[in-house]
Parts: sequence; C-alpha cells; structure tokens
Amino acid sequence: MSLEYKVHLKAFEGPLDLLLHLIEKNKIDIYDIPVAVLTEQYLTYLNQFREFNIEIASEFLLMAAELLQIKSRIMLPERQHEAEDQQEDDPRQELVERLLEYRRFKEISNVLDEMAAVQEKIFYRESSLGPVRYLPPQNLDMKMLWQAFQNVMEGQLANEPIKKVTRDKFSVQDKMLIILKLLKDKEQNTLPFTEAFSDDSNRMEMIVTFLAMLELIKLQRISIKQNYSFSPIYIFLRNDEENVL
Amino acid sequence: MFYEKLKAPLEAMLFVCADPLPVEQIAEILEVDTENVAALIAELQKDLNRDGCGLMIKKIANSYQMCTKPEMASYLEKLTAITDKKLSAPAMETLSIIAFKQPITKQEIENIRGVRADSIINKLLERELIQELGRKKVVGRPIMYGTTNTFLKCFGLADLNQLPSLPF
Amino acid sequence: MFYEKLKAPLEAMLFVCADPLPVEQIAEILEVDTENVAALIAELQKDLNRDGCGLMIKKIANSYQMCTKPEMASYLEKLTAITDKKLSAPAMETLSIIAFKQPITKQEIENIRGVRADSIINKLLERELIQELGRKKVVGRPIMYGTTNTFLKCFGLADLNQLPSLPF
Repeated sequence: MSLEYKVHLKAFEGPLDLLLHLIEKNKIDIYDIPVAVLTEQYLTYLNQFREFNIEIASEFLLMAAELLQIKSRIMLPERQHEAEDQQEDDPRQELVERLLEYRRFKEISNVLDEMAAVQEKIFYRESSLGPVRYLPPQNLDMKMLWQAFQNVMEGQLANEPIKKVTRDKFSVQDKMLIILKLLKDKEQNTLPFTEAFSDDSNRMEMIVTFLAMLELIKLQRISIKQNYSFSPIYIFLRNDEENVL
Repeated sequence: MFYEKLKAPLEAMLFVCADPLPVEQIAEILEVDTENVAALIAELQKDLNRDGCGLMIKKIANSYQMCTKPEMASYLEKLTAITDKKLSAPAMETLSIIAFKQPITKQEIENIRGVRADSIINKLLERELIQELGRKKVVGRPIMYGTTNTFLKCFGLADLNQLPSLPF
Repeated sequence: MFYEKLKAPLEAMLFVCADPLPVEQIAEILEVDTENVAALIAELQKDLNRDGCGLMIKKIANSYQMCTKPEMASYLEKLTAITDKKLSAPAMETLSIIAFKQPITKQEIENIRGVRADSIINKLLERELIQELGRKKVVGRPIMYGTTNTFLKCFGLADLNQLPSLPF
C-alpha cells in the first residue's frame, strides 16, 4: 500500500469528519441516512486504520458504538401502540443534527481560511516609536507638597520612642493577670480569642493584650486552638500545673 | 475642512505606530473630535487609493493601522523571509466555532467537533487568536473563550459583526 | 516611464522595511537597473512632498529609508508621552522629603519613611522631578538627590527659596 493512502486515512480529524466524508463520497442524503450502510462503511474504515497500525482514538470507537446503537434501535420492531399519539423520535435525529452543525463549521472555516489568505498579502511595519517619556505631572501645588511633608514628619514622630501617656496605661504583666482571671471565670476555662479584647480598647491596649497572650503561651499557661482555617480561635487555660506568676 | 492640515500628522502617526492606533488617542493628539478623525481617515484613504501608492489604512475594532496594499505581496515576499503561519484545518475549524459561538467552553467545542480540543485551544491562545473570557456559571466553572483583536486583524475584520454569516 | 507602475511596490517596500534599503536590493526585487531606482525614488519623493502627506524618503549612504517629515515631530512625541494626572501619596511624600532635605541620599529617605525608596526614586527621576547631585563623602559614597527645574515649574516656584520654611 502506498504511503499516501496511509496519510489519507490519518487525515480524518475525528469521527464526525470521517462520517461526513463517507456521506459525501456515497452521495448520501444527510437527512435520510441509511444507518446500516454507513455503519458498515465506518467500521470498515476503522479496520483499515488497524491494518496500518494507526492508533484509533477513543472518539472513533465511541462513535462506532453510537452507530451500532442507532442501527439496533431502527431494526427493533415498532413498539406496541401503547402510546400512539407520541410520535417516536427518529433514532438518527441527534446524529444528523451533530453532523449538520459540524458541517456548517467546516464550511465556514473554509471561508475564514480564504479571508486569512487575503490578509497574509498585507504587510505591516515594525514600530519605530521611541521609548515612553514621562511629561511633568500636572495639577501639582505647594499645599500638596507641604501636606505630604507634614504627614511624613508626623509619621516619624509617632515612630520615635517619645513618652506618650497611653503607653504606661497598660502593662503586659497586668494584662496577663486579667486574661488568666477571665479564663478562670469562664466555663471550661475557655474563651473565644476575640473576647480577650475589651470592646473599647484602643490600638495600644490591643497590642499589649496580644503580647500578654504570647507571653502566657510561652509560659505554657494558656493554649490556643483553631479547628480549621478561619474558624473561631479559642484560648484555654492549661491545668497541667498550678499557676506561678 | 478646517482640519485638512492634520492629514499629514495623522499619516505620520499611523506610519510610526506599528500597532493599531485607537481613534480616541488620535483625536486627543490631534485635538479634534472622534468624528473628525473618521473624516480625516477617509481623506487620507482617498489619497492612498491613487495608483502610484502602495499603502492603505485598515480599520480594526475601533483603531486604525497603516499597511501595504495586497497587490504588493509578491514584491514584499521577496523582501522578508516569510514564515509559514497558516493554521491547520482542525485549528481553523475550532477557531471558527469559537468565533461564531463565543463565549464558548472547551467542552462545548468538543461536543461540536467530536474530538478533544485542548492542544488546539492552547495553540490558538499562544497565537493570540483567542482569549479567556472568564468562567461560565455552571458546575465546574469552566473557562469560556472568545476571539481577540489579533483575530480580527488576521481575518481583515473591522469588528465581529463583519464575520460572514453562517451557511443555512 | 515604463517602470512607473513600480512606484507603488517601491513605496510598500520602503514602508515595510524599518532599516535603510540598499539600492541594489531594490533594483533586484523590482528587476530594474539601479539608475531606474534613483528615478523612481525621485518620483515617489515628489508624490510625498505634497502638503497632505506626512512621510518622506531619506537617502543614507547608498540606501533609502522612509520616515516622517520633521514637521510632524511635535505630534509624534505625544504618541509616547505619558502625563501623570497626579502623583501617588508615597511619591509625593518622598518628593517632599527630597525637596525639604536636599541634598539627601536614598538611605536617609528610607530612614525617614521606614520603607524602601528605590522604585519611587526611579519614578521621580523618570519624570525629571529630581536629579542626582553627586555623591556624599561617606562610606559607600551614596548618590545624593535634589529637585530639578521641572520640579520648580510643576509647583509654580521661582526658586527653592520659595519653599515654605520648616517649622522645626
């Protein structure tokens, strides 16, 4: 057998492609497919694939099964007139619709192919644009600059360790005792994480509370538990030892 | 037209800028309305249409791009090494399904063609002929695909409405 | 001229080719003598000279190149120019530090703001709001930065003395 024939066999993109080829070759009316004939020819092709050791993609086998099923449904004697009003669907209906849709896109792809061929005759230039340049920004004024500078300076002041009244208001030591007391008062000595922070606490107090918690964990006085990500976190008292603070 | 003298700058801009130039950007730089840009383009196009001229202007989406007339191809092919950029038949089929059915998922494409589409979709994505258009709100939230401006350019379309109508 | 119809292909070739195109190559592709190329170029040049056209042909050594007319420069510059509508807060803060504390090194700026300043400094340099003012005579000889004349212009200042004085 010639090499071309082999290539020809391989050329079918998929089962629908092969079926369309058979339909066209045999001048079959797509709206009235002789399923038995088509199925036989389809299977013959698959056998030829095999002879040439061409690996048959699973889609081809799936279609073979579908064809055989349609064939058997046609060959079944007409059902008893149990539902006389209900017109039995033609078993070929779905296959025909798929073939028609596939054929539409095959045709349209040829049109697009021709359109692309026209465009391939058109040539473009490479860009000769220079690099991007930034023009001076607009809408700037002194006030903005001055305000920005003050923001910086304020930020810097806040960073400097200057005595601030709030700073001494809470101590880690005190907070540790408060947390332990809270836990002892609670049932099962357990407390949701968020409840360790009083509602009206400012940022500094929250930080101190958190530090106190870390310290207590380090001292193995409390434990933290979270069952899964983003679930509530619980603090509980560890009882392995009586407290020493 | 008061803006007749802007035709030359417009031509220079289209020449320099290799990518399609959006109408808005042209209008902003020339300091005219977008309608004036369309009129200017038409004037320029008329100039270029004359016989001794090898150039033309193409509209792609809402942008304009300067290029050579198709009749010049035989000369230009000698000038540049042409790499074969032709799409395979399966790729072209897949692309036409996406063009007409966008937004469409891989599964939907596979249903129509009856074969797997992964590698072809990747190829089309690589060549920037198609793009992802978000995810479909169904089980599995599959990615939906649609065509790009490169697609329009490759097929000489100003916009998707210019696609040929589907047979029957 | 028998070769008049070659003017359009010549124009297309010059358009597509970004580099200067040698006369010999043009002659070979158009299948004419090099003298004919010169005559064709002259014809094409004449076409381009008309008012509504923004292009011209430049002769470089024994080659030709298509380019834009010099008068188009002001429009073409706008194609690549980006004007910031405003500066970001971090950029403005950094700029203010440089303005009030110049000359100042990157390290000193970072000490004040507490964050890395490289990308913002580059951005300000790109926009010509700041410039390098030599190197500080300390270990590592770091670059010092100060403001530019563009900075003065953008903020409507005649000179740096017009900056408000620091309250501390």
